[in-house]
Amino acid sequence: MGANGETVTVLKPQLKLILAAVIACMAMTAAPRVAMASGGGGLDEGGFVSDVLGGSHPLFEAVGFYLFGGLAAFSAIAICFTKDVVRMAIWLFATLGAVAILYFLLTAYFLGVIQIIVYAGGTLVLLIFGVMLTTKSPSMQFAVSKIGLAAGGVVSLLLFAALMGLVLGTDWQRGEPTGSIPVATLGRDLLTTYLVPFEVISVLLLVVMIGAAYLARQERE
Amino acid sequence: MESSLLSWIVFLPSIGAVAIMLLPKALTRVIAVGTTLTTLVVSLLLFRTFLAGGDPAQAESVFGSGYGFLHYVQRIPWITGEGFTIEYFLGVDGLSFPLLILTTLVMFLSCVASWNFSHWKVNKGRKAYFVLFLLLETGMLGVFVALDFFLFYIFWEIMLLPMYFLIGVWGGVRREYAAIKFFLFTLAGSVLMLVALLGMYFYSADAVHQAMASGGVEGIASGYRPDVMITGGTFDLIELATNQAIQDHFGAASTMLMGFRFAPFAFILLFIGFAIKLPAVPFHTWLPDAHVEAPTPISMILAGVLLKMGGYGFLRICYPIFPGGGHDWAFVIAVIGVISILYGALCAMAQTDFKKLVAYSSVSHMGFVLLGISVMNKTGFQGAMFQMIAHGISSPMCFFLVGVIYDRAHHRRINDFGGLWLSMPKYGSWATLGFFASLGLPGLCGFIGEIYVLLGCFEGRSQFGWAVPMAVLAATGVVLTAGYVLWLIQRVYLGKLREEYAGFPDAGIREVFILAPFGVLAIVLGILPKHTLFNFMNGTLDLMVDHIVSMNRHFDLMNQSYAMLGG
Amino acid sequence: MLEIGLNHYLVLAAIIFCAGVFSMVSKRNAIGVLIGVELVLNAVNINFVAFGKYSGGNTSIDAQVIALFVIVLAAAEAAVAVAICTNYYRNLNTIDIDRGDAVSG
Amino acid sequence: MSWYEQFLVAGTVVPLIGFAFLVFFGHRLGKPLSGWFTVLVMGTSCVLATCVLFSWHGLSPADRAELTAAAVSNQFYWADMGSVPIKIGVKLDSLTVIMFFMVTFIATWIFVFSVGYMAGHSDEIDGQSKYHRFFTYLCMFAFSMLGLVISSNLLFLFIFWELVGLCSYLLIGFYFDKKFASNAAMKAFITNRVGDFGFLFGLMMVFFFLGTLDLDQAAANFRQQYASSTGLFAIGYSIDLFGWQVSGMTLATLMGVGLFCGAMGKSAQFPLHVWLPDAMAGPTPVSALIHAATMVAAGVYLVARIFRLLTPDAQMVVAVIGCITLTMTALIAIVQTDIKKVLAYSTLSQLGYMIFGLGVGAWTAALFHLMTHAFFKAMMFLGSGQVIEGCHHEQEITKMGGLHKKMPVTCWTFFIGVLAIAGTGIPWTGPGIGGFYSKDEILAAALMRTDHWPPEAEHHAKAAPSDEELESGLSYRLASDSPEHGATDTSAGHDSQPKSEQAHGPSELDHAAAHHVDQAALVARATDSEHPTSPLPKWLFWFPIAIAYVTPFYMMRLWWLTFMGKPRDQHVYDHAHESKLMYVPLVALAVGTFFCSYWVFRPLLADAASAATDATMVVAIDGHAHDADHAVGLMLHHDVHRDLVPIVGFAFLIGFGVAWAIYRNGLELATRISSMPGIAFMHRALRERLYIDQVYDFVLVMGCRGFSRLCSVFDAWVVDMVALLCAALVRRIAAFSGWVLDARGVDGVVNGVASLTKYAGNAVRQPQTGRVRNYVLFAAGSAAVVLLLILAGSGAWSAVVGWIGL
Repeated sequence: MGANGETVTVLKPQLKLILAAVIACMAMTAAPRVAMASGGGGLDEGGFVSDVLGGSHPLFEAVGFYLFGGLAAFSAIAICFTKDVVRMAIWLFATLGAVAILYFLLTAYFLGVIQIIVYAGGTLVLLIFGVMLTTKSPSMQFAVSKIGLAAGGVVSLLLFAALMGLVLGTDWQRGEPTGSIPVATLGRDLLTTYLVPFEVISVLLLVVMIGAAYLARQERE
Repeated sequence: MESSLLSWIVFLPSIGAVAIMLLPKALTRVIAVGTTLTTLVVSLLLFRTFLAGGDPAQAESVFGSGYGFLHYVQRIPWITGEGFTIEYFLGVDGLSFPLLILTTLVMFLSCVASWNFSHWKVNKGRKAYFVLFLLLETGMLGVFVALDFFLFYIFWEIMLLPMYFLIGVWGGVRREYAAIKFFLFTLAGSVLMLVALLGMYFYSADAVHQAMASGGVEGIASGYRPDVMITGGTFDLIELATNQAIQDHFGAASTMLMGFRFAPFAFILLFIGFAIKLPAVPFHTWLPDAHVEAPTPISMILAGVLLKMGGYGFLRICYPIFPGGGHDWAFVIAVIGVISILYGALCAMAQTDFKKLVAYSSVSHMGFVLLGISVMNKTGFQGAMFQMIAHGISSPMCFFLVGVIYDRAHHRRINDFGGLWLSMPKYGSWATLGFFASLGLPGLCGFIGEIYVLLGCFEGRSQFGWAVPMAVLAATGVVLTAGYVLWLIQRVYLGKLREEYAGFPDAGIREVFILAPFGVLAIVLGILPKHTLFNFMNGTLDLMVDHIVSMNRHFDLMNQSYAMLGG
Repeated sequence: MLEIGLNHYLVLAAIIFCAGVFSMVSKRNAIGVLIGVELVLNAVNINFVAFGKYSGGNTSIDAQVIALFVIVLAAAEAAVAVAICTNYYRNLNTIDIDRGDAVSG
Repeated sequence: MSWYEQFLVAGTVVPLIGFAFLVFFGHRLGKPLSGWFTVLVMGTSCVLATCVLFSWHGLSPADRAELTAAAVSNQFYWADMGSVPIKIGVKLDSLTVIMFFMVTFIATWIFVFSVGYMAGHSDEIDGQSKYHRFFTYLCMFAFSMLGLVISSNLLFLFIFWELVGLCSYLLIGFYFDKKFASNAAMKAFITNRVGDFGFLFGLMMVFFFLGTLDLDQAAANFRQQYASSTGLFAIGYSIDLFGWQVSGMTLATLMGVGLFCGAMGKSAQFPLHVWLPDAMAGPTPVSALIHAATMVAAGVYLVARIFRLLTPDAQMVVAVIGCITLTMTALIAIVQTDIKKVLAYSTLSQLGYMIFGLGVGAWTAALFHLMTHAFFKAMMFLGSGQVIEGCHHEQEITKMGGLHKKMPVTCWTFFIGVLAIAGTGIPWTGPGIGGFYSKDEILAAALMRTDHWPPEAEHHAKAAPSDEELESGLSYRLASDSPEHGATDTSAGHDSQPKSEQAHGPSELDHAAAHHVDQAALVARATDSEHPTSPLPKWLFWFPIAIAYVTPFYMMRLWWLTFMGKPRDQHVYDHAHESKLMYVPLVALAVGTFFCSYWVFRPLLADAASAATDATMVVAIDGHAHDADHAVGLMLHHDVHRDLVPIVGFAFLIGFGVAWAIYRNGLELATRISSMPGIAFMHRALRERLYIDQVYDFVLVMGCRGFSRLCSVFDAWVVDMVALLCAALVRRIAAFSGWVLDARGVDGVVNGVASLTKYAGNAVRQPQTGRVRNYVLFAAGSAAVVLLLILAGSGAWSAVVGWIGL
């Protein structure tokens, strides 16, 4: 375990990267908020987003899916092969963002927004803080043994194959795709049908907050 | 004619055994000899059946009034249950009668032969020996008179254990090995028999139940007892053979098991079981070991009686009950028989151990039994049966002859003997007689059996295309037999007298007493086969063959009609 | 292939899921594992939403609500996980999860 | 039962009683007494036989036939074979009567001789007297031989046949402490057994195809089956013999050859002849009785008895075997130097003549030869016994010489034997002795079969039934049964009487030959197109002719070297003497040789022949068989001899002359001749008996022993090993079940549960590395595997392929 100074010097080259990531997150988080604030209910139907990305035209939907789906997949795979934790976090950010766009394509606009706000804005930042707090050097790498890697690869591929089989081997067709759901409906449902889970999860969040704070506190006997 | 005479014969030895256990040791031998003698005398009472008629010529009809015509029958229900009875069912017919007399005779003589056992000098378990000896006699006699298969099986097993101990305790150097080998081989056979036994019971029950269900009757008529209705499975050996419904069911397609119908399948099981006892060639290896290690009297019993049980089993159980199996497997059986004859003779020729030579000659001689049975005609059956009796006379004699010089020389190496006829002239003459009887010299008993078998085999040509070559091959055994017997006589009895044997005492009174009955019987049977033996057994054997042939014809017809129906 | 259907999303989700699994398995850094978990959760969410859309009926709203909960839970989990990680680091002076095998049987 | 039968049975049983008596009391009777007892026993038999013979001789043929038929009904029901009853009885016919007399007569005199012989010979074996045992065996032999002669049943013939073999075995091995004696005994018995194997085979075929073992019955059935194409000759009927389908005539031939095999053993014919010379190891009276006069004749007797069952091909086999034997053994006899060996080989050669004679159909002549030969050969053996006894067990003729002064009776009786065996007679005119009649008659029959065959066309045409009849095979009748044939036959015979003998002879022969030849041709044509009638090969005639020259030569050599010339071993010569007890039998047999055979036997044999050869299948019955008187007339007129005079008439003179020329001055000339280049080789080969014994020893004896050793090893190492391996396997299984299943499983259920838990705990513990990654790996991996398994079972993959294929 190196001395304190040493740690600082190692930190420095990564600092810019981290700051860039944080800013990007903030920006991403800001955009939907702006949109929601300006558009009001515009997010629901006939708005820009739905026009451009909402799959009104099949071609749009396809292009959107391949573009962002490809991005999501690519960045997810990139995470696998990245050894630097910070770079991983950035690739994760790309994935989360792309997935948010996909939510839009799936006409789950509210969810897409939440995705960006909570994940990109909250979880990711949290992760990056975690990195900073726990690493003498953020780019410090622990190599996994080749056998471990190979085993992981094999298992993942097997799993993938299995999932593919499952996915493609099943006839999912049940009915026509539904359109977008108004946020009001969602909100009403959350506070009526899903009230109990909602409350439970609220409590949970509270507990998590307290617990995390407790766990992360500095002093220890 | 209910009679408990057979029970007396069978259990007299057991009573003797109990007496030996209870009374002081000094009396042991006297009791044993007395018991066997009494048994012999009582068994000779069986002769009165036809002597009462006064005309020996009628003897044939006495045992031939119908297949299943038995004498001195005793039947008592023993274990009864749902639809079946295991009976205590004893009886003699022409098949078991000669063997019964042979057994009591051989047992008596071998008991006398046990008198001066070398073990007694060191006082080694005299009581136990004779108790086992007498139990063995009970077992063997029981096998020959039991007509309920279950009872038969029990006696068969009873006989097994005393033999094991008699070889294993009082035997030669490798006695444990020989005893275990004997025991295991025989046990393997009896396990196969047990399987067949159960099968026979269950399938006979099936047959009866089917007949009852389809006919709406309370039972089916017995095959040989007009006044009896059968209502379930049976172990009655004669019923199983004569009851048409059971016979039909044994061969029916509904009894298919592992690709075999029950009849041929059970036939194979029983055949192997009895072939081990006979012994036929691939199963014979227990015999030389058992003989070499067994004490002389036990060898006599082994060769004289035990081997006959195999042949008796064929004639009593295999063939009458499963005639179709006999027909189907005739070639295989004949081949085994011929191989036994030639192979046994060749092996005998190569032996240097006196007892082993005689043991292998037994294999060779019993091969004739198998060959005679395989062709399934009257001459063959008569020959096989005669061969059994003849061998039952000549081979105990040969074993005793070996025993006599073993007592004196304490070794059995043929090549180390020579000129014994000079030091023991009387013994030498008996030996010549005994070995020539074994060789099959005309005028002595061995010849009749062999020639009957050969002629019967030749006669089988009308049924089996391979019969003539078999007969020719078997006849070459005649030359081989002459070869090894004469060579043996030359090496042991002829030639210059060797120093070490010069002082040997000639055969004593006791020894002559044992040899003489065998020798006389060998001559008498050889000269008057009809009056001494054929008269008693031909009636039953002929009827049995007729029965087998008619059954086979019946099956043929049935199969043809199945085939015509496309079944 | 231009007609985007349920399968497309499911395949994508499967890819992301497997990438997440692989990350969880192949990283020794606790944060890396956490990232893998996040990927897995995301893949699941995509599935939820896609199923909700393409299954017809009123399932769409249920799916979105569940996805919402998952997101919330993921956030909470991340918070706790990060807290654990800092604690872990403090105790073991490393973030290598392979060193944390004190509870191994 | 007529008194003839009673006498014959009594004559047979008396020796048996004697045997039984000697078995129990022989050793008490002691040395000379048990011998004389045996003579008494045999004498009784002989008296009975003589009564029967002369009375029988006085009967007319019709009476004889009646008696023969009556004897059949007096049979003893012995046993059943299957459902065929086997009966034994006396075969009462001329042949039996003659043979019976011959055996008892010769046996009696030989027993007398034996008493004398054993008086001077050691009867002790290793210091123990076996004197009574010798006579016991002789009694047993006499019984067996007589039983054989009177048996009417082939089975009993076989039984006595074997008993005779047993006695021969015991007697050859009488000095059993000597290795060569016991070897010779064993060899004799086993060789005979080889023959018996064939006999047994023939017996089986007779029993099965003819349905009986009775001689007459069998012959009748044979004839009937042949005539009606049933049984053996049934059309399309065949048996499978090691893959060959044998049927009809071939089958019948096989049967005949099988029976003949027995005769080959007992009468020591070619492949089985090896035992007889060795059998000379027995005491000399035994050689005389068994191995010259009686037992070896049993084979010939058997062939004569089964003559009616022999097909033309079987007869051919008989003839060929006889011819080979007579030629080969006569040649070997030339070079032998042991007096008994020379006689043994000459016996073989003469037996060959008899067998040959039967083969060519000279039934009467062959049996006549058997009779005369029995007398003179027994006599000569006794003579040799006398010589050996007199010369103190010296058997080599090279060491004898000049003994005629010391033992004149022996010398001249022996000379009579020599003359008889050489077939001495006066050419062109009448009288001769012994072989002059019998041997020449055999040769005449051979000549007939070789020269006058096939018959002239006109005979053939006259006798032949139409072709259709022949083909149907049913209408064939015996020529002898057909009246016109019988008439022509007899008329021809009677007509011929007034004619000059010289001119008549050949035509008579021709006619007789043609008569039978006709039948034969018909038979052959009617039954078996595969076996066209053909003459015997010429060599079958010329070899016996050549040997007719050789026989006088070696006999003269023997006689001259033994009795004439100068003594070559003074020691032997000095001690030579003659025993009265032993020369009386010699004289008796010499007289027998001269007279009995000549006056009585010939007509009786001719009489027997008419019955014994009364069969369809017989090709060339002895020319005169069907008419006894006629046959006798022919014999008395010497037609046969006239016919043969140019060929063998002077053979005996030439043979004698050559022998005399060579051995006149001892052995020098002979030695020089035998060492000549070409001859030396042959000489050595003949000395070694053409190496046949060596070949047998090597191939058969060693082969058999080797094979048996192989079998034994196989038994111990393979068959037994299989059993032991099974045992080992079971033991392994038992061990497994005992230690693994039982101790660990059943016995330790509780422990097992505990340890199982522990194992399980351990097993589960192993992956508990505490590493999150591994847990994930396991979880994901198992999920993947489970999923894949489910999918594999549901056939979803084809959909995958389809989707990707879009």
